[in-house]
Amino acid sequence: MSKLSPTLPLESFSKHWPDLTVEEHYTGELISLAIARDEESAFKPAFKKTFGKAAPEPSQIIAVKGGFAMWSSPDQYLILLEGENINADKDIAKKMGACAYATLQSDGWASINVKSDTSKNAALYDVLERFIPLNLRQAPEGFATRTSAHHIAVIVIKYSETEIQLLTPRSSARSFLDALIHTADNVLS
Amino acid sequence: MSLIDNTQVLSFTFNGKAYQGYEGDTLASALLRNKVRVVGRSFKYHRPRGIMGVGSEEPNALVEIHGAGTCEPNRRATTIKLFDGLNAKSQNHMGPLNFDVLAINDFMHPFLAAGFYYKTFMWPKAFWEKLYEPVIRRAAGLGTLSKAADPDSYDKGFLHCDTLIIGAGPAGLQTALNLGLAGHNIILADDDFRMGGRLLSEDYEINLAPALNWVNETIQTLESLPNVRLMSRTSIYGVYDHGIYGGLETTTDEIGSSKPRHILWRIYAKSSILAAGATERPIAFANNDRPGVMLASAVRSYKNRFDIDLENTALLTNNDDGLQTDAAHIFDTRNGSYVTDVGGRKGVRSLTLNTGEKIAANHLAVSGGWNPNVHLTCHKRARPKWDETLRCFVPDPKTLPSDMSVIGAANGQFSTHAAFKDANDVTEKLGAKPSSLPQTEDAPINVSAFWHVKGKKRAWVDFQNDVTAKDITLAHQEGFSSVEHVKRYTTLGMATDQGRTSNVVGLAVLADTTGQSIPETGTTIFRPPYSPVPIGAFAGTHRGQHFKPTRLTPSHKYAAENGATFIETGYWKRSQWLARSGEKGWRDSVDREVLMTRSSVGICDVTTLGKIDVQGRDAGKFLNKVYVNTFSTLKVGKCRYGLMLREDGIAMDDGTTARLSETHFVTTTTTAKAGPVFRHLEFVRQCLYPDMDVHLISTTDQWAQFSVAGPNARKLLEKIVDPEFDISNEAFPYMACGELTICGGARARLFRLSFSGELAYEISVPARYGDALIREMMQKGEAFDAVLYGTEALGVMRIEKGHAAGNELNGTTTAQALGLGGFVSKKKDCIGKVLSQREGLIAEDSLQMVGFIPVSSQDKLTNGAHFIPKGETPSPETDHGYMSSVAWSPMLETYIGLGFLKNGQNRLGEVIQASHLMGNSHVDVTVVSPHFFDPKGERLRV
Amino acid sequence: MGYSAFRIFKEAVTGHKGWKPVWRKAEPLAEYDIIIIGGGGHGLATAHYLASKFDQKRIAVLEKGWIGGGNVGRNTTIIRSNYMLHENEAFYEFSLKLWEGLEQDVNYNAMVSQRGVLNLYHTDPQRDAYIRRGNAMMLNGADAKLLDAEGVRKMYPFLNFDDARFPIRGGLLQPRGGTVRHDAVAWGYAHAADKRGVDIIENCEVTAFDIQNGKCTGVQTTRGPIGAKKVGVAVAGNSGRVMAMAGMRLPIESHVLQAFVSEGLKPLLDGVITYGAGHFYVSQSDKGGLVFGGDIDGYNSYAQRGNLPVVEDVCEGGMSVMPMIGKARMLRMWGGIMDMSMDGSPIIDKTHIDGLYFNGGWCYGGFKATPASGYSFAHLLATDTYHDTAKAYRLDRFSRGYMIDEKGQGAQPNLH
Amino acid sequence: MIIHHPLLGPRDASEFVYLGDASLMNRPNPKSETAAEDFHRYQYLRDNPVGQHRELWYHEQGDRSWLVVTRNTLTHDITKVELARDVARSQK
Repeated sequence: MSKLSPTLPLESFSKHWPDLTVEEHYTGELISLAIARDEESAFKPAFKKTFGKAAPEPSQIIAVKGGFAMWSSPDQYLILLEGENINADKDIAKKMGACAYATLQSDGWASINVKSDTSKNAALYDVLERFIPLNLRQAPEGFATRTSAHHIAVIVIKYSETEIQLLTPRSSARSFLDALIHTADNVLS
Repeated sequence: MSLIDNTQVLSFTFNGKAYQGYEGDTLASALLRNKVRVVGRSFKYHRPRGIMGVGSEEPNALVEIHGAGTCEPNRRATTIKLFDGLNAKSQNHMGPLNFDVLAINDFMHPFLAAGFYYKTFMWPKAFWEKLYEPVIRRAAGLGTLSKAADPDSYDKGFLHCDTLIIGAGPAGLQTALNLGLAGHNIILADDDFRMGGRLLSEDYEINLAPALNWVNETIQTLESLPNVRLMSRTSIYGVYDHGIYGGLETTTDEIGSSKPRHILWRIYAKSSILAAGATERPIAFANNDRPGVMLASAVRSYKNRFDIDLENTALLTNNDDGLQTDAAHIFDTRNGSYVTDVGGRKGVRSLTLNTGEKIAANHLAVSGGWNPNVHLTCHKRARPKWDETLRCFVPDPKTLPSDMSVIGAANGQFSTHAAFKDANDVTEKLGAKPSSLPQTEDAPINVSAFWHVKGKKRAWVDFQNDVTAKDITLAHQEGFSSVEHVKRYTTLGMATDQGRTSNVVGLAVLADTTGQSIPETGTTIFRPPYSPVPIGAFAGTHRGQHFKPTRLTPSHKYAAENGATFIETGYWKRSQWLARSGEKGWRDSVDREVLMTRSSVGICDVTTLGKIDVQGRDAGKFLNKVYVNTFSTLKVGKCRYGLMLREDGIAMDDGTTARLSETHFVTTTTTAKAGPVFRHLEFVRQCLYPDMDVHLISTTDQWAQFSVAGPNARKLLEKIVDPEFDISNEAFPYMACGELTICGGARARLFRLSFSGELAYEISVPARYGDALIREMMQKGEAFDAVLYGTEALGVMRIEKGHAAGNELNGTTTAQALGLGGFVSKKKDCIGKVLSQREGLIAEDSLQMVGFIPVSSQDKLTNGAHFIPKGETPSPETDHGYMSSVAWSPMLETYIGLGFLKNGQNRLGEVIQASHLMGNSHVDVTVVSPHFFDPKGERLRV
Repeated sequence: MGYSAFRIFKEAVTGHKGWKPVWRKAEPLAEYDIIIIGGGGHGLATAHYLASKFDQKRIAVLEKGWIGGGNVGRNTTIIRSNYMLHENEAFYEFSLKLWEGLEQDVNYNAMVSQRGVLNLYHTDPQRDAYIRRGNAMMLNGADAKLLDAEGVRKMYPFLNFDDARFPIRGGLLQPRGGTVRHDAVAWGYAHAADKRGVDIIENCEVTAFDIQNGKCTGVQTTRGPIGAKKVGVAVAGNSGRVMAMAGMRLPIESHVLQAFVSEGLKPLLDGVITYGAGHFYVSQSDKGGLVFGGDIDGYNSYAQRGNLPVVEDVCEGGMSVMPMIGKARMLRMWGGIMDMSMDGSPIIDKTHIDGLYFNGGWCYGGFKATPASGYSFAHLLATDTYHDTAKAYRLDRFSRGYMIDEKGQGAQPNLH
Repeated sequence: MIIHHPLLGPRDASEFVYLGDASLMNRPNPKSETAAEDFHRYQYLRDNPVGQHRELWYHEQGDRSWLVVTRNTLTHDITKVELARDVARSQK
């Protein structure tokens, strides 16, 4: 075990309002997985074998063995794995073989959960409609895409009607969080 | 039927005097209620002005709202919702409102005709700027903008709907009801704080009951529908491409409240319905701008909605609609009866009629017909068409945006019945079932073409900008006959109301002058915004420290704890230097950091360099295309410097690339170019060579990366790298790279690269360990007196080594100019190779990078100085280049510089003058090789 | 009769009956010596200088709509000569000198007002680039001053010095820079050219070039064919469209640039300020409106209107550097077509077609260039040689590798 | 503006970065005898049409696809959006 201790980008931030919580959420490991050129036929079964399911469609995130998989760009997926495993990219690359390329991404992103504490989700969308340019109210559960908010890149994942995860680059995560909190305060307090 | 709640008294001040109004009032209605007649002064002649309208069309009643140590100028009193404590002041006068010194302009009016300033103030030449213009500028403008920072906050938001309905009058409400009940996702926006449009101001009946009942019931129903969003006080200010609409919501008029004052909505709508109603227009006759001359519809609004009786009111109308106004005297132009002049300077006292008769009156309600509010149909360059029966411009279905429908008065359907019918028709068009048509009035307007009473006196067309009918005639006489020329020459329609009440009257006067019809005369282009929008709302929260994001490096916290001064590098904050106690200035710190690094070991956070994972069977081939040199031959476990060109042959970026496996390269970019280079590489991959097996992932934020440089770099790293990895010079020579573990198993990558010219490495770890690693290294480094150094010391060392950086890779320099011509592979094609061979880029006298040292060691060099041959007078012809980087070298104890000199590489040893003309400094410098320090590179290979 | 204070007085007391059109409404003749296509600032200036400085006769300016309806009628009115590269600096300095005598030359008050142009810098590299630039300006006889943050604060204490994401560290000031009443430039040149007999023909759109055996002999127009010994094209944003009629492809893309004006405000801002950390520049007109702008929208467009992202970007820049303008209201936004060239610098040259000359590629800098552009183009049309300050503005500079790239952005017009 | 991404549906144009005419995908053959002139035309000369224009946009704040967008430069109407990679492959 290394004596270097890991730090989270936002130092486990959390803030609560009546009916809304914004908190940094440890996601585990993120791995980019790209399909090698002309290897789709090998990739499909390998993906199924590794993750237990077919790969997601554009704008989609699905639960897979060990975590979630979302479509990130043509021939590329982002795998969200539960638990800490600094060599997760290598492990996945080994399982997938020559049909795919894996890249470790976990440290590149800060993860923020925005969720309603009850089934009432008005506050969630009232805040996010002043923050994210996409139509999240009507997006289906399992919607996931990359966009930008307040000049900062963000991956938006709608796990359920009451829970949305925002992944944003680590280096600017503090600016992103400040803007989100400011917006939430404007709407809710 | 009034909408005033006189149980709720609101106190306010106007020009310091205290008044009271009621909940439901606007500032305008409250002032009228308190019988305040003069509320402002006109732009040019400084004529006393009163309230003329009731909404955003108001041209006269502009005031300032004061509060929180600042003020908001140019607010229409008609659109300010009265609140308790409102502090409003009139504007554009010198001295008190009632005794404006600049009212002298009104008496000078013969000399101040349209365009007078173009014809004079030219002599003597210097006088325009010294004398005339300052006087004009001082008098210009309307309200005063405080120089204090805006204390208010503004939010932005994004809404999505099937249909956006603009305007909540009868047409808008009925459509919203229809579509809302049919389950469509709709937004209904209205700029008033009460929905209902003209139904709030007229005493109509709907279904045999007061119209207000229908309004209230409809709003109640709409409020109960989850798929309907009602947005009052929300002005749709602009229509943009592909169904994007700009909306400005006003939450309060109070300054300095804790909540955002406005929310700027970007609304994405699959279709829109414009139900924005119509605006009544005045008639031009002598002194028609006197306080008390009002639009007839406004007079009715103040009576019905605000419960204010304007005493002794006369009516001038050219249509039936005006006849709804209660008036003691009625002058209907269609019966040959009209007003020719108004008596009373600060308020109407008398009216002169065309019969010559003079009658007493205190108010004159004027109706010159109605203009549909077609503005929003025109933002995408559609043009409305003239309707000869209605005598107004109506939307032209042929040019209307395909996703927009126009209904009700905005469509020239002026009666309430016609508005409802339009609403039901558009509902069917959108595939929904309309509800039954409410029963209501269906009276035609019967408007006549009566625009202007000709006479010797001035008759106002554009009230705010003081454009009179005569000005328009004069413009035509001087050849300004195109409507655009008239507008620009007279300033007609260019005031804050954008000609809401004046455009059509102005066109009619022009048409009359030219002898053309109105449609032949044309119309000006309506551009956004429909109503003015505060610049603060467009900026939202992006101001001050939040103007742009801030990116922090993994060592930020540690550096901040250790005296770092940070510098902006793009969005990054990097340590510039880290001061220690006793150091007098930044140079002390920087010199120390350089000396400590060169004598022992220094550490610098280089995470900001762009990092790109390049994977695939064709990764090497791909890199061959984008770099001038060859990467397919790079061995696994090795790094190589690479230079990238743009297709035009100019250097784009440089960096190092490491090969971690047969199919895996890691390439770096400069900090500034990380984004553009990634984009470029994706272009090459997707658009030029789509069949290569290569994938790109940005990993800049993933890896914390530190440069460890200096003679003791290896010794320090040996304490960090786990012992099973041999990093001796033999096992891990210059330009080696590899994956390993550190500090007892933490994953890391090590690259033996040097920017400083020292024995140096770059070590990277997943960013989660970045903070821990810098602390660990600094602690382990105590034994060697290790130093954390910033970008200044980094810069000094790279200049000492003659490495080009951002200042040299400035987008105009070639590989050859940078002294990197030798890197360009002759064996292969790469992006930029063909065009780099153009004559202008390889000419003998083209600029080449060299080094410079002052002849006299006391001399300071200036970055940005130009090189002039000794004995020549500085001129464009004798300019031989420029200095691009300078530094004080603590190693060489002199200033050194890099720069570009014509044919520089063949001029080593020449003494030339570095001229900084702005600083009046001319320094003799010797042209030298840019490799100032350890030119053979012995230190980095040990 | 000319314009003067005396004349205004006389007309004022006699009811303004004596004013004549500022320019005649000319009917096209069958043939001219020189035809200028485009009745904008550059075309009218060219005609004026052809007639007044190069002694040319039988000149016509053909305008498809109304004169001054293009970029001279929709810009942010700034004049300056603060360029870094000599090829540009010499030309724009020549232009600034012509501005300084313009009103007397054309007998029309265009309100040339030299209240200073200040470019702010926020980083050391920006400062260094401004030093290089300021020195280049001085090498060309222009004026330039480098200010530190205190120097800027003295001029404009209300700028955001204390709570800025990118603090102001200083500025490059050109005191002779300033603003001009833009419409009046077109009218003034038209007035002066007209007086020397130039035919200004409005509502006359060119529909084709008459080209025979590699020689241009005239044009077809909506008002009939017009012959000419020489044809000069100065149509700015429409360059691509017009030159396509002569079968030419140009190193130019047409882009939209938006500009904005606030409601009238009492005097606040004396000179022109350009923000160095965002896309925002601003001045205040004599009428009191803040006239401001920023970056081009960034896509090819002839629509003369832009979109919201740039509006917000510009206002964000404005609020960051001038945090009081939040309470000023934007009154009007508009868009113009910019003839963005591949290196960000203009073209004034002959073409491979005999008798056909081209002036364009002004990017968003065409207004301040108006006098020198007209003068240099007149020089080329009259003498078939290049004016000294415009000799680098050749069409073949791209194939020969002599780009004039101030910003170092390469062949991508939307980055210039 | 809104660009209908072929995989992601309608997205605000502010997520994209514009490059220019889609002819930039047709990089000339560097080995051709006329390479110098070919590259000059490729890099510098434009049709710059009033009307339909095929142009390249990069979904930088999205999935990082390069798209070929067919858009009218006078009305801004967009009639077709394709993945540039697919266009490039079909041209080979």
